[in-house]
Amino acid sequence: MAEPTTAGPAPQPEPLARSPIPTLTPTAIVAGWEVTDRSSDASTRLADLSPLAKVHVRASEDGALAAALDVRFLKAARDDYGVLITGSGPGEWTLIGPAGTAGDIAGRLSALDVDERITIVDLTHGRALVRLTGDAGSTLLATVCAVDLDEHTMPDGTCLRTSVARVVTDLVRDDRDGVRSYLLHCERSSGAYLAEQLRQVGEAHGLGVEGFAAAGR
Amino acid sequence: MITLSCPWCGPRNVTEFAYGGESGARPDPATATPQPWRRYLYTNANPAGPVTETWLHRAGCRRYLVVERDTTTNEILAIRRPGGAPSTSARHATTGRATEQRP
Amino acid sequence: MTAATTPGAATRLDPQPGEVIDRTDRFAFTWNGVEHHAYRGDTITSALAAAGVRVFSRSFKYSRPRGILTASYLDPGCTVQVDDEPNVRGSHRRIAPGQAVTAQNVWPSLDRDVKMANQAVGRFLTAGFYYKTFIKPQRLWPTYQRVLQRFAAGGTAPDTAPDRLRYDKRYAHPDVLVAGGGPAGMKAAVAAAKHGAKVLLVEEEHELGGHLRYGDTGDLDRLALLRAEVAASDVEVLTDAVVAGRYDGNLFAVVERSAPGLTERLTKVRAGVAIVAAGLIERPYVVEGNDLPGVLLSTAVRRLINLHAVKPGNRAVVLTANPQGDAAIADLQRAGVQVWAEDARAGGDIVRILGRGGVVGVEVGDGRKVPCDLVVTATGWTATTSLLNMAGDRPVYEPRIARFLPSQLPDDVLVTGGLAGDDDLDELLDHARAAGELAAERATEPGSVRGAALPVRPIVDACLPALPLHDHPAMFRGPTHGFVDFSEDVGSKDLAAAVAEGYDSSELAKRYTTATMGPSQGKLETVNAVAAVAEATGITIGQAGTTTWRPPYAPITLGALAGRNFEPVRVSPMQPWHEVHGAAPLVAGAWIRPDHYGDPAAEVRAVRDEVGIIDVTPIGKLDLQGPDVPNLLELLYVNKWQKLDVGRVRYGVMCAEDGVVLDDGVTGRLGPDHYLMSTTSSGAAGIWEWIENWLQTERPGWDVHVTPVTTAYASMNLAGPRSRDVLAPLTDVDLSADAFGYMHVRTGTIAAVEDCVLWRIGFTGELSYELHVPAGYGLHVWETLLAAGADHGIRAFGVEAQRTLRLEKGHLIVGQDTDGLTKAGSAGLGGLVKLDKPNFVGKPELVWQQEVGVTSTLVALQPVDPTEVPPEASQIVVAGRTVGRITSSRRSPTLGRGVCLGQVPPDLAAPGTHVTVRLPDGRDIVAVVQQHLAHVDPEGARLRG
Amino acid sequence: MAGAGRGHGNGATNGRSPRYSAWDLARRGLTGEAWPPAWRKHELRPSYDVVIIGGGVHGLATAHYLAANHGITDVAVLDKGYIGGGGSGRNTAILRSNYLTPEGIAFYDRSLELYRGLAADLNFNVMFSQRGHMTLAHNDASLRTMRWRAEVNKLVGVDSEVIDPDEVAKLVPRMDVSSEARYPILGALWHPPGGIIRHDAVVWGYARGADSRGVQIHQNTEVLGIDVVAGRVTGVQTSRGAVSAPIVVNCTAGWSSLISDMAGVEMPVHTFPLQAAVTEPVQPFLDPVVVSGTLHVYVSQTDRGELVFGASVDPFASYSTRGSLEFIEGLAGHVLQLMPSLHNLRLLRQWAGLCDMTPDYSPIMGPTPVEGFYVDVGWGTYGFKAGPVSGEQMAACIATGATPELIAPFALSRFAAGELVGEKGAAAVGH
Repeated sequence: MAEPTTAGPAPQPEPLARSPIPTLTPTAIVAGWEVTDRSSDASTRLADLSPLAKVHVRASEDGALAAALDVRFLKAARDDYGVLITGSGPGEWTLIGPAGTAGDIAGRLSALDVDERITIVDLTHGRALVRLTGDAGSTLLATVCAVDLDEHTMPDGTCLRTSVARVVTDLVRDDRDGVRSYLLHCERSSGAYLAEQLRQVGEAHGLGVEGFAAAGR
Repeated sequence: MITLSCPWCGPRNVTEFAYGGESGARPDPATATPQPWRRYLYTNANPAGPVTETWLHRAGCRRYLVVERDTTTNEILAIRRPGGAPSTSARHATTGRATEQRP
Repeated sequence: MTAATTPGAATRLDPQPGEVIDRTDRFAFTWNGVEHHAYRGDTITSALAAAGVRVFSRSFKYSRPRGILTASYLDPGCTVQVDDEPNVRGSHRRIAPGQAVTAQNVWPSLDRDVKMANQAVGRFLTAGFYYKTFIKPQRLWPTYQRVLQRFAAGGTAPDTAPDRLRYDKRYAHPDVLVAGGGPAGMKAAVAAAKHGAKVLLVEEEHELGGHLRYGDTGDLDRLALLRAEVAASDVEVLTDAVVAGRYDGNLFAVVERSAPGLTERLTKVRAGVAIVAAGLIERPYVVEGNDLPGVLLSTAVRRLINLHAVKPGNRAVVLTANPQGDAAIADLQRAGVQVWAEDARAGGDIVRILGRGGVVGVEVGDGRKVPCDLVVTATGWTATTSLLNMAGDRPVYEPRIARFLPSQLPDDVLVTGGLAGDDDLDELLDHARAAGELAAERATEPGSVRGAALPVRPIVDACLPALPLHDHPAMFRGPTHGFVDFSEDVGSKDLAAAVAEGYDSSELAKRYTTATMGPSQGKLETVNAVAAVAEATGITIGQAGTTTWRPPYAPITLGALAGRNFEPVRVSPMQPWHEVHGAAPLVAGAWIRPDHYGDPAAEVRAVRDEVGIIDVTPIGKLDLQGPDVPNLLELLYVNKWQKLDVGRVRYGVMCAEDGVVLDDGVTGRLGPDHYLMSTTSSGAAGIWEWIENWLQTERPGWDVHVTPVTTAYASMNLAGPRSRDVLAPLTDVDLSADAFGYMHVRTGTIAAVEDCVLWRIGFTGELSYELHVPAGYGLHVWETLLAAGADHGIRAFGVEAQRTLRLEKGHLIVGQDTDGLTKAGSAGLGGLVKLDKPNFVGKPELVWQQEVGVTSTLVALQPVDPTEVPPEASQIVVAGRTVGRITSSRRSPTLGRGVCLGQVPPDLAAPGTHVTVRLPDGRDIVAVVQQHLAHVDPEGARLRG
Repeated sequence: MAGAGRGHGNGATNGRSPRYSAWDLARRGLTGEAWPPAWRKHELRPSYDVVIIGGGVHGLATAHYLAANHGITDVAVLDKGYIGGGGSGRNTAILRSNYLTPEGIAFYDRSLELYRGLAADLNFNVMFSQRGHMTLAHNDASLRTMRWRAEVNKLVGVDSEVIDPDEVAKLVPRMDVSSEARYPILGALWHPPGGIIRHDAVVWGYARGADSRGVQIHQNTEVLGIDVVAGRVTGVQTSRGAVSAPIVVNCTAGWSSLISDMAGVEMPVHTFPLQAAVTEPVQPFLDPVVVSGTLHVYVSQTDRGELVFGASVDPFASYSTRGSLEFIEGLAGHVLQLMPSLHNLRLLRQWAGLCDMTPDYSPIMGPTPVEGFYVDVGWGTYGFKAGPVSGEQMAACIATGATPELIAPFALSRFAAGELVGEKGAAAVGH
């Protein structure tokens, strides 16, 4: 039997975080995450943004937190810090911010002076996240998603959760400089599958893969 | 394919939802005797016509819903949140739960 | 005439005004190995007909030669094999250069089919003949059956899967879907689009236009105008596509047969309102000889002449009852065919068609025999009400026009065109325009939520003008019996015989004779079949009724229905490592996991002797927060939870309301109101829903937030006597036995990764740490642990070794050692079930189970012969009857013998009992019931170390 | 066993429908003499000894064996539509007896035995083709369940064994047995006595057999009510008038709880549609019946060359039989996972029937708390397989007033007693 060990940890190398979606070369390190580092001039592009901070918060559907966040279910809006607040469920929000800022986001949420119990869970590591930008995005999604993504049913600044290629996926319409763009995130272990399906479906639409930095965030 | 108009998410394909069976009052387990308890476990009204059921919007808002549906046409007559509605049951947990897929 | 090809029997005509062939693009293909030529735009049969081919198949039962009848998708005798594709509709499919086309269902060849002998004995192959014979001797039935299989219609399925994507699927959400791109459909689509609707127009033929395409120059002029209107609109047009089905919620299946680069694409259309403008199908005339090559419908000769410039014969007898027949006569005469006209409106008729391998003449109504090589009939129409039936309509028979009319429809389905009635083109287009406008209004008006149930109302109330009806002679059968179903070789005589035998409703007669069961699914045959049944039973067609048209309207390839066949796959963050290190994959539902890395026994020994590490990421993990979590745990687990201190974990078992074991796992208390629950891997999703169900529906007042975090963490179990030595240098958590004891939980840093959760638990029965690390760092921690453990003999182990280890330790697997009826009292849980708790799910049944006594219980067993390992599911028998079974078994590398768990009745459950185990090879062996479920270390000294 | 072996060789010859034979077929072919009706039409009488509700294989077989085995011929079979128009005409005609529990196996094995002799017994070729029945296992849990079934089957004397992927490939050359498959095939339960049959012929054969012995078959006769006086049944109200009878048997599927409700008997039944589909014919290539529980699909090829597909019941309860697109989409996906080369076969027709599911996937048979009211219901997806044995045993139950041993495990009272039948033990799709 081994000696009882009480010594602290030995010095460790800086840990490297990996996305569930395989990176493509060349790669770079962003906030401790290994990311794809390339650009694409395709008119429709897919990027792995899994390193982005994703903070999940639960509270009552129409309580103090809901009022403080001022984002209703099925809506998405950016706050003063540039964090995208998505109304991802009834009494449930997913906040998406720059890589490495989950602690800050959670801290700000905790600091909100709301008169109800809220639950904050950092799901940065629990969700795979991609961005699909470009004209063919909705056409492409029509092969994997049954929901009507027409302008009148899902304009910019809205979100919903549905089945995408048979994976439960949060879909956020978050246009970039007037170009139609979607964020899609699902639980992490299905991320590689989901990204691969989008890539395959995108082949017919000339889908390009761009890196983390090139996708804007 | 029928659609269910989720009170939270709007109309969605039925394939996004999980069917939870007929709603029914749960006897008080502390005082229940076998006969009524097993009636609760196993017997359904199974009407040909309107029925009140529990559904889960599994691929959407993850809310349990109270659905009134005509079983002869599958027409959805009403759909609402469980709050304030008659109590729905969580029974039949093992029914349809395949032992197949155990690791 | 027996030869399948009659040189010079038909020829290509000079260019026709509406022809769809491109005479500048001529290419070669083969038909039964012989090279022929076609123009671009030719169908398979138009190209071959132009070359003089008349016979394209042999019939199913009697092996009769069959040729072109409809010159459309429905052509029953023109189904051919094209390369590796069976059952291609030769009168619809456009031939492509180099294709190899062969006849189907011929043996040995189209010209000489030995089954032709059946024609001679046809009189014995009456309706249901096989039900009446081959009864005895029974032992010969399989032999008869092989012979019957020789008659299987259809081509040959390919041997191999496609090497590339040939099929796809997509969703579409138009406001208005128009089924049918004839003049009415085109007009309705344009009108709806002008009214602001998003419109999808679907046409089965290769071009828009319907019957105008093969009409006269006036028709062609009208068509050009309509096409221009469509082109100028925003209407999305799909040609060579068909609306194959209407389903609940106004969902339509649209099959595109020539999507770019694809064999087929299925578009699932959720339409606001659908306009059905599917038109009419010309109905064959039932009379003797009506299946002979050279008997064509009037629309077929018009298609051949006007679209493909093929002269269908030299001397024709035309039976006409309507303007379409008259137009066919004009077309034939223009093409240089001699025509003998029998006008049904003036009492003309044909008695029988003469010939053997093809038409040689006709006996007409007055008894004269007219020699000819072509017979054309224009006796009426079948309304394509299929989509309407699927929308809940029950069309009614209208004797004045000898076809069915729609009666009532939901608000989200409208009808126009020939389905709705007759009139001249202008009035028809007015109707279609009104339908398009009404559809657009209904689909786009505020509050018209798509998919919401709409009331059903009679057609006359549907706010559309009723079209007039032009009286039409009701002609179904001539003075003689003929074929009703060409694909199934069923005649009017067979249907009459079926009725006489008691199969006297349309449904029974069809089932008995198989009429309408063939590839066209009744589109060509149903009304004639109903007419034959009505005639035999002495009732009207209206009384005999129609039958349910079942989807799909047109057949759909399995490839298109499957599409890309999405099958989600889940992998852990350590999957790249597993793949590099030779893990054998284990498919566990959506998860792919390492079963082993080549030597599971060595993996077991490493855990027992040194240290091993396993990826257990799929284990379900639920973050539970709130003041009512203890109440929730108390409700759902069979054991007690109120006194779980912060920093402790506990094992728990959940039951369903019927007392059956549902799941198990450990739950740890991380903070005052903060718990982390684990479930089985396969139970992860179900238990989450189970908990939410209780919280949302039964205990809405409880304040608990449940967040699934299964894959937010990479989970790994470091197990074995040296696990502490491996982990200690890598973590800031004090691992000493006193500071971090068995069944405790800590949070801390591992390999410089913060926010990890460490559980000291022992599924394997060894000192072990279950580490949950933020998933992005999973691979980093895994590799760091393996590197740090190298000096300690660390080895990765897979699910197989884990199963062996837990079996040695006697830990049950829910669903393997229990089954769908195993209540907690039979699961070997001992005192875990606390029946003295005031309330928990499953308690009533478990109380009663205890009162009446269990009928089965889980025990550990060891074969007397240590080399025996009874396979799992081996039965425990008493006097040759099963009384229990081996639920788990392995050869234990630790003990060097077979070890088992099993379900046995109570009288065999006492330790030391010898039971008989029947092995799959038939041998009986003896096994001994053990004192403890654990074969190894029953005292638990190792995991508490 | 009462009735076993009786009636063989001299089936339906009592001067009504003539014996079917190749010789007579030939004679009539030459002379043109027509065949008389296989069953006759009657006025509905005001009373019968036994009224059977439901003219499917269960109801007609019960009537047939009441007459043939017990001499009870004053029997009316009532059907609201045409005979065999319900589950009997909508199932995929798969027969097998390799169930999980000894009582289930014994029961279905007797059914197979009767099916084997049925053509001769009824003088009606029902075209039973014992081509073998294969249940695939795609994971170790289902492989274990297959072995469990095989071992219990062997003990009861039913031919069932677990085979490996190579043997699967030999029996079904087009099957993808590669380990690269998304759900690789690890083995299969192979049951040579299983097979397919012409389901309509079974209905018609029993109808003809029952008719020839004096049973009256009334089509288009809907039961609107059941009369119960002082705890015993006295008759039924129908769309063609009232009928009195001391014994009423509920042999319906899809409506069994509604019919039982008429007698005030509550049924633990939940009605679900079960869908099926058929392809265009292709040349024969698939001999055995293939079932995959994991992929929720079963496939067989008819002698005509069509592939017949089925799956699990629909995901929610309903009385609608319109069928759904998602069903055929899922079906095609699963079939192509098993046999990827079938991509360009075309699906020709889909349909649905109704299945009365019980909590333990086992039927409810025998007497009820209402005296004289019997049930033979709750068949789930297994009804057709059990047609002959159900008829035989229900007839014995009615004729003798005692519940035969073979159906005793399926009593209605088991639910209140909490003694569910163990077929649920290894719940998976099974056909």
